[in-house]
Amino acid sequence: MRLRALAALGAFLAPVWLLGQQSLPVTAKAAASTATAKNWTPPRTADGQPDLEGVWTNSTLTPLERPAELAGKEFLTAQEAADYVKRLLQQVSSDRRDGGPQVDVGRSYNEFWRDRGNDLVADRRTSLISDPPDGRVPPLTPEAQKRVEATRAYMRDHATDGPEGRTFAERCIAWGTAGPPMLPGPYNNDVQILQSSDHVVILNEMIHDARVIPLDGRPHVGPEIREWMGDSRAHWEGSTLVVDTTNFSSEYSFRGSDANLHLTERFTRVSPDVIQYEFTVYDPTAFTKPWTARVPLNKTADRVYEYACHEGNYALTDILAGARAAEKRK
Amino acid sequence: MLAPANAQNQAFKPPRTADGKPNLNGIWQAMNTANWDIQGHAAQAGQVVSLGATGAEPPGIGIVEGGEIPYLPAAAQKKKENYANRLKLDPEVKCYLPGVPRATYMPYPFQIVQSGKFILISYEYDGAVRTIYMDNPGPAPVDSWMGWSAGHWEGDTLVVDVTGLNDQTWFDRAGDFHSDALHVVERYTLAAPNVLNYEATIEDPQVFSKPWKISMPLYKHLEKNAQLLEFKCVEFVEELIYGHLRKQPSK
Amino acid sequence: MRTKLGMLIASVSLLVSAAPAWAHHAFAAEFDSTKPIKLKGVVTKMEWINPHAWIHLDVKNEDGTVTNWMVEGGSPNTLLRNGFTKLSLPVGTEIVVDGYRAKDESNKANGRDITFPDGRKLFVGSAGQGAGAPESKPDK
Amino acid sequence: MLHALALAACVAMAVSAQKLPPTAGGQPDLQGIWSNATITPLERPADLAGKPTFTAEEAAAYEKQVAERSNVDHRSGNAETDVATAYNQFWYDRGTKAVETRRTSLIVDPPDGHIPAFTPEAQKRVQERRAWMEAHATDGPDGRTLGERCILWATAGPPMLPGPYNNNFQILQTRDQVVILNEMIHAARIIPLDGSPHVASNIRLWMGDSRGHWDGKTLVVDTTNFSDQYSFRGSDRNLHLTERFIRTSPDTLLYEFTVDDPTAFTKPWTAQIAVTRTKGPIFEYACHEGNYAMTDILAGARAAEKQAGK
Repeated sequence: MRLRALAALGAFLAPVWLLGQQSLPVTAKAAASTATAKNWTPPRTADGQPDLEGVWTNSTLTPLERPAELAGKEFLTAQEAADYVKRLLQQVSSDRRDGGPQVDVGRSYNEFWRDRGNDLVADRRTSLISDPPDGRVPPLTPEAQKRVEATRAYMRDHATDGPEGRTFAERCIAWGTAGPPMLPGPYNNDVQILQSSDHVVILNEMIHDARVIPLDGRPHVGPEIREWMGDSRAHWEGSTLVVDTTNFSSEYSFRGSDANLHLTERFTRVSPDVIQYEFTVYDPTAFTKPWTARVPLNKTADRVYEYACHEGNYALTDILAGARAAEKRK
Repeated sequence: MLAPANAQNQAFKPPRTADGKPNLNGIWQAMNTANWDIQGHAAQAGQVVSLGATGAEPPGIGIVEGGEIPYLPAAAQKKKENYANRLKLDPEVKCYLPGVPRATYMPYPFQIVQSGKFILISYEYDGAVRTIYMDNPGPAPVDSWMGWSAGHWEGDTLVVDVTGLNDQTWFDRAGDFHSDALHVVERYTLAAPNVLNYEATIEDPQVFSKPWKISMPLYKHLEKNAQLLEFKCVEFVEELIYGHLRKQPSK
Repeated sequence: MRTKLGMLIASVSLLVSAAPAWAHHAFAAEFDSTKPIKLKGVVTKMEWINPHAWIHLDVKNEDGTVTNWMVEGGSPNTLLRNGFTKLSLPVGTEIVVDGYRAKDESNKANGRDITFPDGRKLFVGSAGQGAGAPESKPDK
Repeated sequence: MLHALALAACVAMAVSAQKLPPTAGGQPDLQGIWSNATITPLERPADLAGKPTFTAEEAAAYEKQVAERSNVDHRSGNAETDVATAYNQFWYDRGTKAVETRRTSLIVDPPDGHIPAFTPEAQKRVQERRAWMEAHATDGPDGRTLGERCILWATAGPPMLPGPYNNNFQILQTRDQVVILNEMIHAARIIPLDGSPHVASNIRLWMGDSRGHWDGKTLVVDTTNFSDQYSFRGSDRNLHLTERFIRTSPDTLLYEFTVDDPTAFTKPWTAQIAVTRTKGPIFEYACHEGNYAMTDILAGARAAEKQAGK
């Protein structure tokens, strides 16, 4: 039991890459659509709902949290942004072979396999987090701090003892950026939205996670039912789809959250090609205050492909087998 | 088997979505034991002694039209071997995605979400999911577990052409299998307010001597606030798959 | 060395900013940075699977025997969106793999760089950077 | 199929039942709780060879003789006999009467009142089976009878025969099916009357797959698909059983069954049992749940081995 709780921290640890490199696609098109948002009326589905359907990508180089070097600077100028993007792309590129073998093996494979976006979010905000204004995840509560450190220590001490020492992503149980909430990752940042008269489906390519969300006003499931992706309910506020998610598994942790995580996601189509996606994290036992991030979803003509994670997960076997082989050699 | 329902269908006027298509939205489930064996089968003892009656294999009259699967001789032999080793080889044991058509008659509900542009089926088992493209998506780029689904309407029947299926899935727990040449054509027809007739034609010239058909009614979940819950089974099979690689405490 | 390696694993999986190329899993936990390896061989199978694609190739050893190696790439989905299909890396294609061998000393490695014998890169550029399909992409 | 003589008797009795009301669905009404208890044996005893029926006096004498012989309340035998006697007569319900026709066997065809000879293969199979059971009587559960294992009760059938107790069954009818619920061992057959075919031949069932239809006032039940492991008096998986139920009076049914199994018996054979209405209800016979005896039998054998080993 204790072991499981500890392993839970893995989810918090999973999106390791997030800090360095993600963000909203801030293409010129996206920027333009924000500008037109005021006088633009979103199309409706045959049922008369605002139409959010299609495949969307949240690839961006803008990081979730504002990097220390940009502290106090909420937005970049166009020139600053161009320089920053250039530097980021160079920094994260896995095509480079410098830095020695340990860094090199960590870069895994060529950049060609990735799809991290090539620009910042349209408004050139320096973090996806819009509140608090410092662009950082608020401090954890003392209990959460303790819990996260314990998990981190467990993961460190038992990294290759068994599957539980690996992250949930490595175990193909939950993907750090598939959420909810959804964040950009290094590849497969694709989300397909479908609407019927009484449900909306949010299908994240990673790791073939589909949330089928009732729109009929029913209550959440009982508190004894806990799920990795939580229990989502949606309703319309004007043209905005509001998704309310609770009942998260006590093993799940988003950036340090616990079973009390209450997540609100808001989807607003602001132009033909952009949905403004905003999520707010409420979890008074984990964070000292709520926090909010904004991630534009950009329309793409691509399709979502199957990401059958567990079925081909040779790597988990290899990691554990490698550790056993090392013990034997000792 | 479906004849009465089809006859009924002539009189039955299906409810329609806003864009005029038969409304297939809902949570559906097969009420049969085809997942144990798509052919007719008597009950028998299970594979795991400690499970007792809870692990025993329930009987069923089968969903294969005509009763027999037309295996080629070598394939019939392989099916026998699969059956003998089913506890080890059945992909469901390892929590692998079930493929089509097996996902339809597993003992878990699934939900059809029908929009004007796509139809998506979300299966409770392993969170398996398929998008049925109504815009002719072309050939599958690669093979996958749940395949590549292209749909169209023939009258009030949703016809789904499924290709791009890999050779890793089975039809049931009894070792009935196919190759990556599998081609499945599914037909979904509302037969009554809460009954969806399902038929699938199975074609795979590497394994079967001719195409064959399965059929069954699917029933709608009418419970108040029915919804799919998570059955993310990966965690449940880690000990089975990786347990032998665990660090031994003594060492 | 072992200790250092252990620390590396920890740093890759735990230290948030230290892993520029974090993938589905920590490659440093699977592959040994002290065992760089270069394989020249012929593709026998391409597994277009997730979480990562695996290329199987037959490599001729010095003594004339042949060993089948498995080489790990990234998620194939990105490639599919760039026009790759299951026909894009046909059996029989000759490739050169530069990577690191698996820690369990099985015949597996990561495909750190994969090239054709003439030096053209197989998976080149970045999809995200608009590189699109590589010029070296084999015939479909 | 009916033996000529039996048919005559049957028809004679049926006449008196003609005025019985049908079910609401218009079918002959077989519903109710019935008992097939009788002291008439399935096969004609050797000392009655050549005597197919008793006179009334002979029948009375026979009933008295059987009552004395089967009374287990005496303690006159040795200890082994005594323990096999098990418990008092009070627990039994074997009937006290010979069948109404005063026949000396339930089997009406062949006329000698005996089960026909086995085919050579069946003979061999039955002997091998018997030898195996003897050799492995207490090795494990499969060395015990299906009755002891609570899998199937030999007289609950199909076909149904009288046994020493709980000889009760209940018939329920709807338009489309008839249910035959045998108290032993809570076995209910729900038999379609809609003309649907038998299940696929690879589906083998302990109680077989039954289909019914009405032949005039007679309910005919046709059963196939028996399990390989089931054997009724030496039958094998090819057993094809036909049962016929006809109401002969307000309080009687005539039940007849024909066993046709060419790979087991050299010819088909038929038995008839007069069934009488009895007071209910049918009680639950949950056999397996309280089957301490199986544990005791096996534990006893293990204990004996231990002692022998010492």
